[in-house]
Amino acid sequence: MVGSPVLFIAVPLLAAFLIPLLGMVWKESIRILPGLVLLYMLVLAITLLEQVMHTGTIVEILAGWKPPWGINLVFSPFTGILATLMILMGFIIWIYSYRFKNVDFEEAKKYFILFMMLVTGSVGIVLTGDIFNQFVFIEITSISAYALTAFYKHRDSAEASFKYLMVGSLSSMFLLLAIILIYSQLGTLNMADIASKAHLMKPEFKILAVIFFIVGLGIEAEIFPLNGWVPDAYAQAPGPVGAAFAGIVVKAGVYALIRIIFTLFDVSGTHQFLIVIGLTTMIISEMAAIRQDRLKRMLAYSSLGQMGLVLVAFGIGTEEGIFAAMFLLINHAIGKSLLFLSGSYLVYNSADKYISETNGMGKFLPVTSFLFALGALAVVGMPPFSGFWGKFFMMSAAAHANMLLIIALILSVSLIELVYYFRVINRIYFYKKESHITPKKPTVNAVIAMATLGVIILIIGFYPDLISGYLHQASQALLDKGKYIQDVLSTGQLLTH
Amino acid sequence: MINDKNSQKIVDIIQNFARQHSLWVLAYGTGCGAIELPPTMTSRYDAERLGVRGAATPRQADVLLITGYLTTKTLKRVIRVYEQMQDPKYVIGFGSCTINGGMYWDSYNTIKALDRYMPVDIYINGCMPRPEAVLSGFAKLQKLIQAGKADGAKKYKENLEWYRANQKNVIPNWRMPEYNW
Amino acid sequence: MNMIYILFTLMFGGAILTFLAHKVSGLLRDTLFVLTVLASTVLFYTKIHTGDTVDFSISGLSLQWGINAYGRIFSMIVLGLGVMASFYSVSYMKGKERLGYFYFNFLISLMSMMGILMSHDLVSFFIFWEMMTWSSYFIVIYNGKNVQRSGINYIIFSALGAYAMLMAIVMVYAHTQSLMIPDMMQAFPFFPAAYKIWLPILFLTAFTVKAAMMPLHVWAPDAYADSPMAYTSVFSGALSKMGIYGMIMVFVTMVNYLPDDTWFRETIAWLGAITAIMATLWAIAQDDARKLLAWSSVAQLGYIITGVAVGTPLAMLSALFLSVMHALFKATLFMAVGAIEKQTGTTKFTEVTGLIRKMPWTFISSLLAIIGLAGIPPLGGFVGKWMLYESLINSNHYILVIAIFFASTSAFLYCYKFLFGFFLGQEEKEWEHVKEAPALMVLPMIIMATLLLVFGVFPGIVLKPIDLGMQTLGYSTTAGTFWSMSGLFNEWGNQIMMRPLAYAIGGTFLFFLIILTVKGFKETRYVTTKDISSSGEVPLEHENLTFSEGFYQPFLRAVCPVMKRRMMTYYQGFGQGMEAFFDYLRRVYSGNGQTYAIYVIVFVVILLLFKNSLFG
Amino acid sequence: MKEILYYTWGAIVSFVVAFSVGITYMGLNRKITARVQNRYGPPWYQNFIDVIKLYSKKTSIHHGVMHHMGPAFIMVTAVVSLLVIPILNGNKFFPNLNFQGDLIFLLYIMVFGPLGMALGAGQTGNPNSAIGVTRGLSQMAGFEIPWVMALVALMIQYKTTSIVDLMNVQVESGRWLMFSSPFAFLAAVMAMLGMFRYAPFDIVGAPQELASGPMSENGGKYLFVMMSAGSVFTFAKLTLYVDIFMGGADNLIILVVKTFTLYLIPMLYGITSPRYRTEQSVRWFWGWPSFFGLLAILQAALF
Repeated sequence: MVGSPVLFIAVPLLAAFLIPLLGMVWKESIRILPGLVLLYMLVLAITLLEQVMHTGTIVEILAGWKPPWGINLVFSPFTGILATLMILMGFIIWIYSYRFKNVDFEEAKKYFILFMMLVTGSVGIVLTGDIFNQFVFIEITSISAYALTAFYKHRDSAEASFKYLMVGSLSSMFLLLAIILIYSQLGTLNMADIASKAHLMKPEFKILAVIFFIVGLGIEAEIFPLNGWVPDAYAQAPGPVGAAFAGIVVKAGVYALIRIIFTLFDVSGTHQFLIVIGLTTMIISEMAAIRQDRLKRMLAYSSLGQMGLVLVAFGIGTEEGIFAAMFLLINHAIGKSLLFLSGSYLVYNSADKYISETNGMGKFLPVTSFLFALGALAVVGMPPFSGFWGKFFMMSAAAHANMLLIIALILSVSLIELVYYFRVINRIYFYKKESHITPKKPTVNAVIAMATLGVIILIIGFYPDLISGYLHQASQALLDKGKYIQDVLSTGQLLTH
Repeated sequence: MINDKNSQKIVDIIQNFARQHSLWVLAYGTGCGAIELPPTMTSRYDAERLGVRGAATPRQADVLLITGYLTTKTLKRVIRVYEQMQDPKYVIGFGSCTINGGMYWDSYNTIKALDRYMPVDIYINGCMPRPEAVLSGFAKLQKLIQAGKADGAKKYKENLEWYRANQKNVIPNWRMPEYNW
Repeated sequence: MNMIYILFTLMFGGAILTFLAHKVSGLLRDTLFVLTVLASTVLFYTKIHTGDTVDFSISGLSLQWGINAYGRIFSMIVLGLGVMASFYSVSYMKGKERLGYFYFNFLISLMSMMGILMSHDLVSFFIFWEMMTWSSYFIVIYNGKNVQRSGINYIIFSALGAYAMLMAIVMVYAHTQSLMIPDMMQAFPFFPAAYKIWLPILFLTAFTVKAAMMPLHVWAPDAYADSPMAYTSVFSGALSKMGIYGMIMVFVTMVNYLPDDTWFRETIAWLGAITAIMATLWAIAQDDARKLLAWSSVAQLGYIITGVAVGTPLAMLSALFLSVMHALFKATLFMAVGAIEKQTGTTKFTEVTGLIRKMPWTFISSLLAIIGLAGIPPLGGFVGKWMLYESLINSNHYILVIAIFFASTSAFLYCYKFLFGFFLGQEEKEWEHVKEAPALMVLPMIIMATLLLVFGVFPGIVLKPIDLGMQTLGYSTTAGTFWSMSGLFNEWGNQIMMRPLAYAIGGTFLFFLIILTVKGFKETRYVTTKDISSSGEVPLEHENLTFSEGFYQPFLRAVCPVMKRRMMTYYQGFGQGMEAFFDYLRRVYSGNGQTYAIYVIVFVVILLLFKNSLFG
Repeated sequence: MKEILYYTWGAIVSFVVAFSVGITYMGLNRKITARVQNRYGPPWYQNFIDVIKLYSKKTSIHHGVMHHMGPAFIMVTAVVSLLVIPILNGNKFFPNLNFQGDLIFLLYIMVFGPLGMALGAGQTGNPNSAIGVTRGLSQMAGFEIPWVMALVALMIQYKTTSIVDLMNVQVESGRWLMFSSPFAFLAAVMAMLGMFRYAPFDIVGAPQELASGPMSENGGKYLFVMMSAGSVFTFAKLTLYVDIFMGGADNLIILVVKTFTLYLIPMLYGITSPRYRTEQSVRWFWGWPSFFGLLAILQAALF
């Protein structure tokens, strides 16, 4: 046993607090420490995941209070995979941003503290089994995200951050409302307990709670009318932070939403709602993406579209659908992060980050451009890269559920996606460089980070079996609500004995 | 057999007959004489019954008809056209101007005697010669051909240097391909 | 390890090695490239036999690769052209940039074409299909000309087709729980009625995009014209045939089982014929050889599509035969254009004239190819066209045969334009220095032109594998019936009637050529093209009197009513309309934080208002 | 071997017959034209003289290999179509190479020669030649439509692509196809006007305008071969029409009568017509003649 799930939260939180202290002793340590912590967490996550796959869900109880009352962490195949993914992304983004703000110690310190908080919060959202605890983690994540958005202290980034804050506080409000509703009705905050008692709630309260949850979590999960903050935040935040948003934060939001819908309440119509809202998100944001002339905004909108697709896949609700959604989630995390990471080097020295300023970068930044193209191909879903499998599994799941019209819609939206990504690739490789742009060579650690992502894309593309076994278990775990309740609650019983 | 003199004679007779009765005319309408050709060719005088017929290009033509005075400028083109024609070829000088300059006898840029520049087989006198005269000219040419005496082209080849000298004398910028017969 | 795995490993590994070798040395790169193509060809023909299969599974999808006799017909095109084009491109691409990139994509597209032919299941079919698309796309934009136009057009239409196919595949998968193509074939008659209509339509969308059929053809002329000629020969010759490959499968396995397939067949056949006519007219209007050949490719594919759609055994035979022939002659012609481009730097008819004496071998091979294209006996094109007409008449497609014939007659116009524009006309001082292309470029052309002649006289060489392939598709053998019945072929499929005619043609030609040569041999002289009968005027050295501007103006004036409307403008209008619409919609994201807050509130209100209908 | 000799002999005989008949027709054309224009006109054998004269020209020039071979190409078309088209009913006297599918073969071989010659014309570098060729090809795209429509109508009506079969049909029923398929005949005859390139469709080689177009650089022996080919081809085409529409012929005299009657149509139409521009002529062929062609196909398909 390397450790227990609680370390996923304790260690990075501790590290976040240690960073300024250690920084006083040895300046370089503020850079190294997060990496060490994340590496440890990654090893831990992978070992735990292996274990979970064979022996079943690990439920850890904090502070000795047994489940219905105490806080517990659930490391099931489903949450485990998400946590592992987030930690992996966190680690890669750490590699990428190792030299970030190299000269400025204070800034770097802030960055790494906030980054660790972000990872902690996101992992916490996924692992926790307590609904109020989840709220707390959401707040941790959000606050560090606000701060990271405004990191550059420009006018624009402050504005973006403020928008995020505005909408985010609304989100907290609604979340809190929902939690209050539940607590007043059921007197419990434990997810498993709520799930087992949900039928006792009055239906109108239940629906109200679901609606508030959808709104509150929807803001984090970036569903359509609630995602106005996304493009600004993604575009104004530093490149690695954008990647972290796409690869970590959104995933946590989606997880929370899915958990509410799949496990907590069995309100009818939520699956259809997911599909409708996912499709709307996808269509509108892809349409917006094609009209963007700034690279990062385009990537942000595209990210919204992808998340919409993931929601649709979850909304199908079958085991296949969830499997496909997980696949899409992983692909999006890897592909979009790669795009953000490499894209921010492509427009490194330009003030406005216009797409036209990537012209001709293929000649000057061959590796970065190649990886960007690879990421774009993966995100678009070109075989034999990883994105294709996700899309294919999603399609076949939808077809099994007899949702042919949805497939057609998704495919036509994919066409739009394809167009704007290929436009950028064309610009990178076949246009003449704008004279006022001086390309910036990526640092070694950045190249390593991006190349790792590229290799993962290729490996999954050529050998999807690598993860599909885990994903099948994960999707079964999500669907098997009874087992979740039993796992959590029985752990409590065990302790009492 | 082919080299046999008698058979060669027969072949010559047939060939001359054919050449004589099939005259494809390239009418070089230089001067006012060109106006006499339409009546010659059309219903009234109908030169086609003699086998005379218009040719479109020098490559296909047998007879070059110089209808009237020649300026030095047109002379160059006429020489070019003549040199592009295929053997056997004949030249008919048409009207007084080709013989001695006619009414342009003292013009500074008109050719007075055509046969100083190209070998003329038949001159048709008159200013203008009437279609009857033209027809009689063709008949005369046919007789010459039958007799094998219409050998202007041969003369041109033999005395090329003399002709060239005369031609270059009046044509200032001589930029022409070599004559390759 | 199975030979099929080795084949793909070889091609894929070769591609990567070639890409890497580019950094090391040019010679190594070229050698690796050619060796990869050669080795895989040899491997395919010696070690992989018809009927070999290999099973494996990815993520619980069981897949199968293998080769059948039908795939072998097309593998002939792919590998044959691949070998020719690889030799050609080594010489053609010499001294250009980004060769590693080019060769990599070249090999990947060859590999994916082989993959398409060897996929027995729909998923690997789709994967290879998409790989073929992007690898060819990357070559289309290789020259960097019109990237956003031709490249994006190509990728949009390809993706449109590919997504249609993906949709069809998941429909099949959801319904039969199997991805095997044979399973699909067997299950198709029992599909629900709506599936029976939609599946062929979706599949055909994918395949007709690659085969450049009428409403979906707009990408083709630009894409063919803008990619390097070394690849266009493969692109137009082999890659477009993948569309035909798929179409034939759809017609054989699906359309045959439609309750009423006549309208379906007629629609596609007519679309093919209209493609042929319109593309021919547009080819006539072009002044650039690349464009001309590109449109001509579209037109030729139109005939093939018609043949496929009519679908009688003879029509299918002709479509397959024409596919092989088209691959040969169009590849030769594109290579010839490439050779001219390499030697003179331009491909415009209005700029280059009179190359016949400078590039005689290129001229001879393109002459043969043009004769094949025009369908004049005794070259291969005639056999195919003859079978097409015969089949159309036998299957009572009266107007269709006129349409095809019109296209094929008008094709003479651009055929002549091609030969005249480059090789004939006045020989200019400007092009005096031009020399024959390097041997490595000329040889493939000569070989293919010779093959065209051989296949024209002995079509049986090609017809027999085609016949085997058609038997795989469920046709009864055509060998005994059609070949001998038609009177043109003997039982071996060779042109028996053509032999005396060929003697007659050859004899007459020789006899009169001898007369022309011997008669007055000494008095016959060669004169230059400056020595022409132009009203006694001598053209100066720099005066080019060749007629090349507005070459077919009168004809185009006669047909201008049908050429007024271009498909492209409609698509452009649609695209612009869509973008404007997107732009309008995009303003939902106003960039104003207050608006976003309002959205949240409104969303909540809406959810609360409709909560019963949503979650009731 | 014996067979080859037999066929060669047949070919030579047919060639001589076709040549003499064709060239006489062309001479008669000139004579009749002259009479219509109220002239006396040349003798009927004038074209013989012209041909001999062209042959006895001493020198000639060419602009390259293609130009040199051009007339031979067109001769191939003339001779091969003569060999494929049955001259008399039942292949009497003139051995023939016809086969099932020869109609389609003919359609293509009839293009072979003009295209080959066009290449030769192109090599001369004379702009007039190239212009003439483009006009000729455009016009060909025009008249091939009604012509093919007529042929297709016959093919589908009698389920054959062989000329001999069509002839047999007429011999057996005793009815000429000209009467049983009148629209096909009309369309074909209108197409024939274009095929003969007499006025109003003589824009290809209009002497006053293009200096005889594709032939403008040909003289002497080249023109000789082309003229002979033209006369042979004239005869071949007329024979084809007689075979298809007018029941063929049992002996040469009937053939000559029939072909000459047919020949009068383009000749007289030509004498009395001015000249069409290219696009006008192309559109003309796609107008009424094609309409008749369609009617012919309808007739064949429905009845």
